[in-house]
Amino acid sequence: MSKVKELPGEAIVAATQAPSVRNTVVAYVQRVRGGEMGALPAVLGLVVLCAVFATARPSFFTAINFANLFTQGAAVTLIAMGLVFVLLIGEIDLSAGFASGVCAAVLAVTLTSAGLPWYVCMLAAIVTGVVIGVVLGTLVAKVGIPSFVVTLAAFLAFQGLVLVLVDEGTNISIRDEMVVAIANRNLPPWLGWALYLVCVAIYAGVQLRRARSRTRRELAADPLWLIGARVGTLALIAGLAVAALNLERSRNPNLVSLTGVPIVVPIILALLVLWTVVLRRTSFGRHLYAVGGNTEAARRAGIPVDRIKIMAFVICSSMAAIGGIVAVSRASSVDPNTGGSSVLLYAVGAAVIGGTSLFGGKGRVLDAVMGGAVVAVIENGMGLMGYGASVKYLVTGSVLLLAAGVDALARKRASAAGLR
Amino acid sequence: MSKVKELPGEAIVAATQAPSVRNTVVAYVQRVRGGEMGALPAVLGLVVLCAVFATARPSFFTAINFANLFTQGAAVTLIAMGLVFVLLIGEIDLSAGFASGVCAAVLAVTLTSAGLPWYVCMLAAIVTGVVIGVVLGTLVAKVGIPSFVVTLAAFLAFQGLVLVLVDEGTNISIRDEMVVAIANRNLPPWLGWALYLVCVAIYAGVQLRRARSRTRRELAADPLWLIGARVGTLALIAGLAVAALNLERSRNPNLVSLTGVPIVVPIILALLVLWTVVLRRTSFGRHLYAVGGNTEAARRAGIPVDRIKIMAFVICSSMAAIGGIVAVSRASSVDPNTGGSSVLLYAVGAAVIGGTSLFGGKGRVLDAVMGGAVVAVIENGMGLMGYGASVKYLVTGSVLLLAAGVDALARKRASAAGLR
Amino acid sequence: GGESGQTTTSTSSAAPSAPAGKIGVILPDSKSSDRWETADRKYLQEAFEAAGVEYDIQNAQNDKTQFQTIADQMITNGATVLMIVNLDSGTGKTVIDKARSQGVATIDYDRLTLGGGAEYYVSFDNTKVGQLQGEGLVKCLTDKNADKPIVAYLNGSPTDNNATLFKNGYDGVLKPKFDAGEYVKGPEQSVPDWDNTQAGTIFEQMLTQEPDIAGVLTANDGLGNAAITVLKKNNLNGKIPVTGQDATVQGLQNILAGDQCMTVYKAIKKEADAAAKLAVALAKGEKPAATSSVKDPETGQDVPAELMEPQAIYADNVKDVVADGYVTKEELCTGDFAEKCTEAGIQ
Amino acid sequence: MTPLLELRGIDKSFGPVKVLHDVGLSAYAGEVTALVGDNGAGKSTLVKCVSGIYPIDAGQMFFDGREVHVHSPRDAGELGIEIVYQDLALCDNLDIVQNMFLGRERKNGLLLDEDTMEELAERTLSGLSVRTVTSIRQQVSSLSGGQRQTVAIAKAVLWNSKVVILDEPTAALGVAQTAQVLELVRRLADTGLAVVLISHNMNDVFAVSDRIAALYLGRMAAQVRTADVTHAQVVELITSGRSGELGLKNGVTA
Amino acid sequence: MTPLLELRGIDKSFGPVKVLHDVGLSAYAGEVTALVGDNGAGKSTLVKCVSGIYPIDAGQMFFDGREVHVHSPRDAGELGIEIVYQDLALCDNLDIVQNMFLGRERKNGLLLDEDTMEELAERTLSGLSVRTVTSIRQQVSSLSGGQRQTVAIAKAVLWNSKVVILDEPTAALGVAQTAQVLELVRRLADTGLAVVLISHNMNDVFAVSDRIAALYLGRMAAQVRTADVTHAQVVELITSGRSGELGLKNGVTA
Ligand SMILES: Nc1ncnc2c1ncn2[C@@H]1O[C@H](COP(=O)(O)OP(=O)(O)OP(=O)(O)O)[C@@H](O)[C@H]1O
Ligand SMILES: Nc1ncnc2c1ncn2[C@@H]1O[C@H](COP(=O)(O)OP(=O)(O)OP(=O)(O)O)[C@@H](O)[C@H]1O
Ligand SMILES: [Mg+2]
Ligand SMILES: [Mg+2]
Repeated sequence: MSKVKELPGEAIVAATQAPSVRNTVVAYVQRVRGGEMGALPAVLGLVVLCAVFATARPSFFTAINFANLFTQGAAVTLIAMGLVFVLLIGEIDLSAGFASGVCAAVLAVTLTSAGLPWYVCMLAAIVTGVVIGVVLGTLVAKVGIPSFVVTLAAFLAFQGLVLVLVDEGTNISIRDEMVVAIANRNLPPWLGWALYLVCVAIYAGVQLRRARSRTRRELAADPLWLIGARVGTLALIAGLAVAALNLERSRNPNLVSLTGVPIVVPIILALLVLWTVVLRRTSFGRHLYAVGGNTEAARRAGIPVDRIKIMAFVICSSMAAIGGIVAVSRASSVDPNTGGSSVLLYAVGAAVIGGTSLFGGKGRVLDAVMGGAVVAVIENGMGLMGYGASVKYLVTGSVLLLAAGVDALARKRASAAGLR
Repeated sequence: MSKVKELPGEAIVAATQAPSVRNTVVAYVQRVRGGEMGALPAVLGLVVLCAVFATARPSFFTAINFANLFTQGAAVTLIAMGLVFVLLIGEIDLSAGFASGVCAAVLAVTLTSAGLPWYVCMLAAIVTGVVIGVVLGTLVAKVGIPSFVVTLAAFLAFQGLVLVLVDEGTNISIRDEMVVAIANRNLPPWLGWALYLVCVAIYAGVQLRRARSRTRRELAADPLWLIGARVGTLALIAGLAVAALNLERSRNPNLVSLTGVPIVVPIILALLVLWTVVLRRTSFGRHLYAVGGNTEAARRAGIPVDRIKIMAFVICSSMAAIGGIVAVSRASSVDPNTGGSSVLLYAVGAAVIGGTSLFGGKGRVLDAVMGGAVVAVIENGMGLMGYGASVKYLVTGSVLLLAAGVDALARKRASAAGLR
Repeated sequence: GGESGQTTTSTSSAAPSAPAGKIGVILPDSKSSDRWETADRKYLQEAFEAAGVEYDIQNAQNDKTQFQTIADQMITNGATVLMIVNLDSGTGKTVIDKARSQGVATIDYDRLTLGGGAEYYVSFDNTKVGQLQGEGLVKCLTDKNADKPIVAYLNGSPTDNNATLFKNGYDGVLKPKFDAGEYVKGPEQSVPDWDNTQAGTIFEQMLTQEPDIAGVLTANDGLGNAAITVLKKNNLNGKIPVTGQDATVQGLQNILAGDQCMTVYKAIKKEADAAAKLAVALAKGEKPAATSSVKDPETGQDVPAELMEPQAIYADNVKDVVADGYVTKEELCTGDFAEKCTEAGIQ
Repeated sequence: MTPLLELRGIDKSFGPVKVLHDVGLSAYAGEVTALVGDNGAGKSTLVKCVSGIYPIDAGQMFFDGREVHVHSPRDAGELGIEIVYQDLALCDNLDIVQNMFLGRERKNGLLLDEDTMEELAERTLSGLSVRTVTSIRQQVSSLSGGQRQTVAIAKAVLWNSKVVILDEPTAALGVAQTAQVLELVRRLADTGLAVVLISHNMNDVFAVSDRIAALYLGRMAAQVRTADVTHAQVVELITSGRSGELGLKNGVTA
Repeated sequence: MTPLLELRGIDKSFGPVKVLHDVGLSAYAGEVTALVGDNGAGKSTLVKCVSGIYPIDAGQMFFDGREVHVHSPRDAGELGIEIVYQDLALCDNLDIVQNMFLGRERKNGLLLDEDTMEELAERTLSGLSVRTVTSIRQQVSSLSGGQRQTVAIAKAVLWNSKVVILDEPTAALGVAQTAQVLELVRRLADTGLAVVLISHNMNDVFAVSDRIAALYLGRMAAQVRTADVTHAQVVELITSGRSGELGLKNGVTA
């Protein structure tokens, strides 16, 4: 054992000293120039889109249109949030759109034919989603059929199922107040502000506690001013949004008042927080990334890969169910097209535009929300432009490309510098 | 340099001795058991499907239905063949369906409004496909937008383009004899047999020449009996097919005679041979596999990755154009739905069922043809069953799953044994 | 409806002596309207059963390729009469030509195949449907004493030829009014695939862009309901008339609630019965005469035809639809609507 | 003394190619067993059979005297067998800490206890002479070859396992790091673990091992005590499968 | 004598992390230049800058006295620079022959000349002591670590290049194969090529190299003739950046 010499183990350069404002800003700029931009390109794309539409149609920047945006984009965004989980593990779910249709039809049938109370019906819809997810996930993970084929088959079968559920094509009207409220009613203004305060307070609390605990353990922690800046930005943007949504937007304010945050907004926010915590702060989330990044490495690390895959499909289909419920609420009806046409493509598109990789291992739920916003703004803006069908398709395609192009060019620098 | 010793370089175990019949068969069985099954699972899936449909509906096994199969599946198969190239490099083309619609519309417009001769119009359609491919490929390879987003945008834009070309929704009838003939007329029986003989002769010739050249260079070559067996099998199956297609299949043979190989069959065969040669016997094909298998390794080997990607999109869109021409021929008309609905999903499904990987690097053009056959048989068989709308969707989905399940279970053994 | 989930190929034991052929029917889709699967299929089935002929009814799911495949398969299966609702004239003509070359007789059901030359044509007049919608909207606007109302269009699917025919119909009524300055033309958009969800977004944006819309011409009840949902959100429902088509339960309920102005009822049973009668006759080798004829604009030839009249439905004649048995009282008069049904005189 | 890990008569084929023939191997607690063999001899395949990545065609595996059946790396982990694979198998999209605790994250209730993991990871890594790692929150895709290898080793020794198998752990390491790892290997054995070390470097093998097992073309040529053989003898065993008395009796070929 | 390949003042950062500082390197025709340095010193990064995989932030590159700009591995290949990367970068879905001729396939008219390629590949490989490769038509995904490395080396030496850079080529190789590769390296230099060899094994470095360049934390610590230094001096240069007279003047840290 002559060769084994004692060499002093050098400690890793751990930046335990609190960084100055200047250093942090410089480092951030360097990171951005180097390509670690996070949500920046998506935000950039959004800003460009909004500017274009606002110039073309001044009504784009009105309180009512701002409120419309949320309800219009909600269903696609919710489905996209679920799809992120399936995309994260490198699979695809083509059936998410029609799965939302099936769940919507279940909601409609239990609500109207069976006449059950709304909460039972929603539960039934979500349970349907879970069952769908278990079946799809099992076929992919255990039987080993490629997810594209499984979900293509499901895509077909679910169309049939929706038809069966809605009696071969009838259009079921939903008149239950609670269900209709989700996408069509608003929170009272005071509740909007209360929720706002609670959210900002919780965010600030979590950030502070985290920093304190890390400082105590002598690990690199964010300095107080940085946390302050973050909380401030959030408070400002969210505050502006709540204020805008609390403006009167009724056409006849004397006749009827229309103010407040649409009910879907807190629902989306709650799910966004829930899934973000699951992905970033639980071992299940960690395992999802691992399976998507390197399935073999995950398996060797003892992760139950099959179970993780099934869970991803379950989450995807349940979110599709929730998306279906919101879609039903918004349309106040269910027909065989619910969840069909472009819903799926828009949802996957939303996730991908936000920065989720189709090859797995990369993506955040926030991405889906950002991408969903891009898709919603495009749809919303195009609706205002009032083009004919053909021009509308052409322009929508080009605008989508534009938004993605901004993103791609921004990221291109990064990979050119050797950072991938 | 004391450490450099001369050690005898051992030669690689090159099986230059001609293997016996028994050895070859044993090795094949071992390979199959070990999981290298090639097209076997797809063939198995096809056999199961045919058996099911033939029991349920005896008319499935009639000459006329056999002939129908080819024309019914032709367009999707052609598009799937092109998609293989894009899937091989790990990209996707969602717009292939509508690209075929755009090219079909160009064909229709040049043919009817401009009144040009059919060959000019077909050329125009194919050139349109090439241009589409160049644009898509450039956006993906040079600008760096994910292909899912680029082709989703194109999917939307092309729908608009088709609408513009066919004047916002009118329906253009095609009456040109040559164009209509492609999918609706047959070769005279003698020509069918002549083509058959030429094909078998060429196949035998190529195989023999290859074996002779390898034997001359003392490389492992296939023994004569194996070549004989292969050529024999091909001759038998193709002979049976030609014979079946040359049977009288008119319902009123006195009124009109209906015999011969449908004209699309030699077209598909020619393209199958062409693309197979390109993929397996040219450096371009080799580079496609390399880019799909490991883009970074390909780049380091000096392969012009961007150019290869663009070429893949060009081939895909051109094949979509050819698929569009066949679809026009079959429908004798073009309308805004041409290339829409499920065309794209069926085409990608065909490629994937055949064994092409969505992650790139794995796939053959023959796979697309086999997968296309599965899709065509399902559609054809379901047409005979006469189910209602909803049941048809449900059953089609399940049958697709069945076909893919056979395949997956067969391959499962392979990966269980550590062969991936 | 709802009994169409089964195999519909069947033989009646009580077949009459004549060696009747087999009838194949291809329906177009199940999503643009529920009529095909819930009404047409049911009525045709009943008629064929009664006549004791073999039949096979399939739906092409709005897919031209499938449409042709089904036609091929029906001929393979031995159909001697083919009754088609074409998805477009091109594929329709290909199918008819192929059928004729095989000695199979054809009937154009509901939609005329231009240049096809089928033996018979049985239909409602789709342009007439649009015309009724236009007239209905004018009536409702007049009832509301609207002054220079802004009228928005929510057209059907841009890829559906029928949507174009409907539009020709209502344009025929409304365009003169726009030209005369009585009405103002508001935003107009087509709804891809007749998708109600997209229709909601499209209409919401129309309303944002043009808040003073006073009337909406929507091409069917589903699109109408989408518009009504948006109007409800803005508490404008009932104040702005909306049109429809198909006399669906949803549409009729919206009419009873006062949210929808009118719908167009097409007595599908009559249409189906007429078509079935012709088909059965053809299958038995007869060639009955038709009551009228339609000129094929492409070939200039007369096609023997049976044409049905669509009917406009307002709140006061909803009861006609129920009386006809197209919609049952149980379906229509649920919950809150029981009272309204009584008001409308529905027994 | 019963071996802690014992393999008997392991056979493994990939399709038509037989890679392992009737291989036996014993690893004792408190000892370092070096597994040597030429390129392609089957060393890594044997390791992957032990961990359940590859199913074996025939043969038995004993752990602490009991026969065990390992069907997946999960099973191996539960037995207390920890492995550093030659093809490291790290998740490129995760950072160093995340990779080190993959599959065995520390939790604080339902949520991950990132701080504890970060502390532990840093402590383990700094004992392995890793420098120039900017941050242990760096993605492993941006690490140098040697840094990746160090992370994989650190990952494996972080746990209280009973058997540690290292497949060419020092191949990409620098002089100082190699020394550190060899010392670690010795230390692990001295605390009572059974360590199996695969290496092509004879100096390293002789420096730390107690026993040497030599694979030749998929067959176990010899298992001897390190003290009983010379450098040259082992090289001969590796390259020709026999050396005097030792080794395979007749010239076997694959 | 002008160096065949010369680098001057190369700087390279990844985002905020500066990996190479003002690095210079010369490689002469007919000589083996060993590039040594600790894990994470920046050796592989330097190689990737030469081949155009990473763009450099500052600095110049001279080839045969002319300044050249390399933007992609294609450019490097056209200059006659051939590289074996540490992370081998083979296409797992291709077989051995296909990988070896990737990007430079032999053709027979338009079609590939598979037979010639197979012959050439077999000849090159058998000179590198590869055994137990069942068939050179095997997919590289099924190769052992050492076999993969041999394929990568064989691929690089198959061409008539002017500069060959090998990044830890013998890391996964067995005793015999290592000897074979070192001999090959010497032979290449003797036929007039400039060879750059990266290795952590001092024995190998001293066995074949003519010059030694030592990187320390991204800075070039020293470039010396192998004959002028001892084993211990080089290890000191690697681990601390200086050794007596030699090395960086003041204690620089990353
Ligand atoms: N999945 C596989 N399919 C087919 N053959 C394989 C597979 N994996 C390994 N082999 C073959 O098995 C033999 C043993 O491989 P193994 O990786 O175990 O060698 P090793 O002893 O670890 O070599 P090295 O020292 O080069 O790492 C090799 O000839 C290899 O080509
Ligand atoms: N893409 C990248 N992004 C960020 N940092 C990187 C990247 N690639 C390398 N590095 C860092 O650059 C430094 C030098 O890496 P390099 O691979 O050149 O080292 P090396 O000298 O080859 O080490 P080894 O001997 O371990 O192979 C390392 O600290 C590494 O973490
Ligand atoms: Mg190994
Ligand atoms: Mg390196």
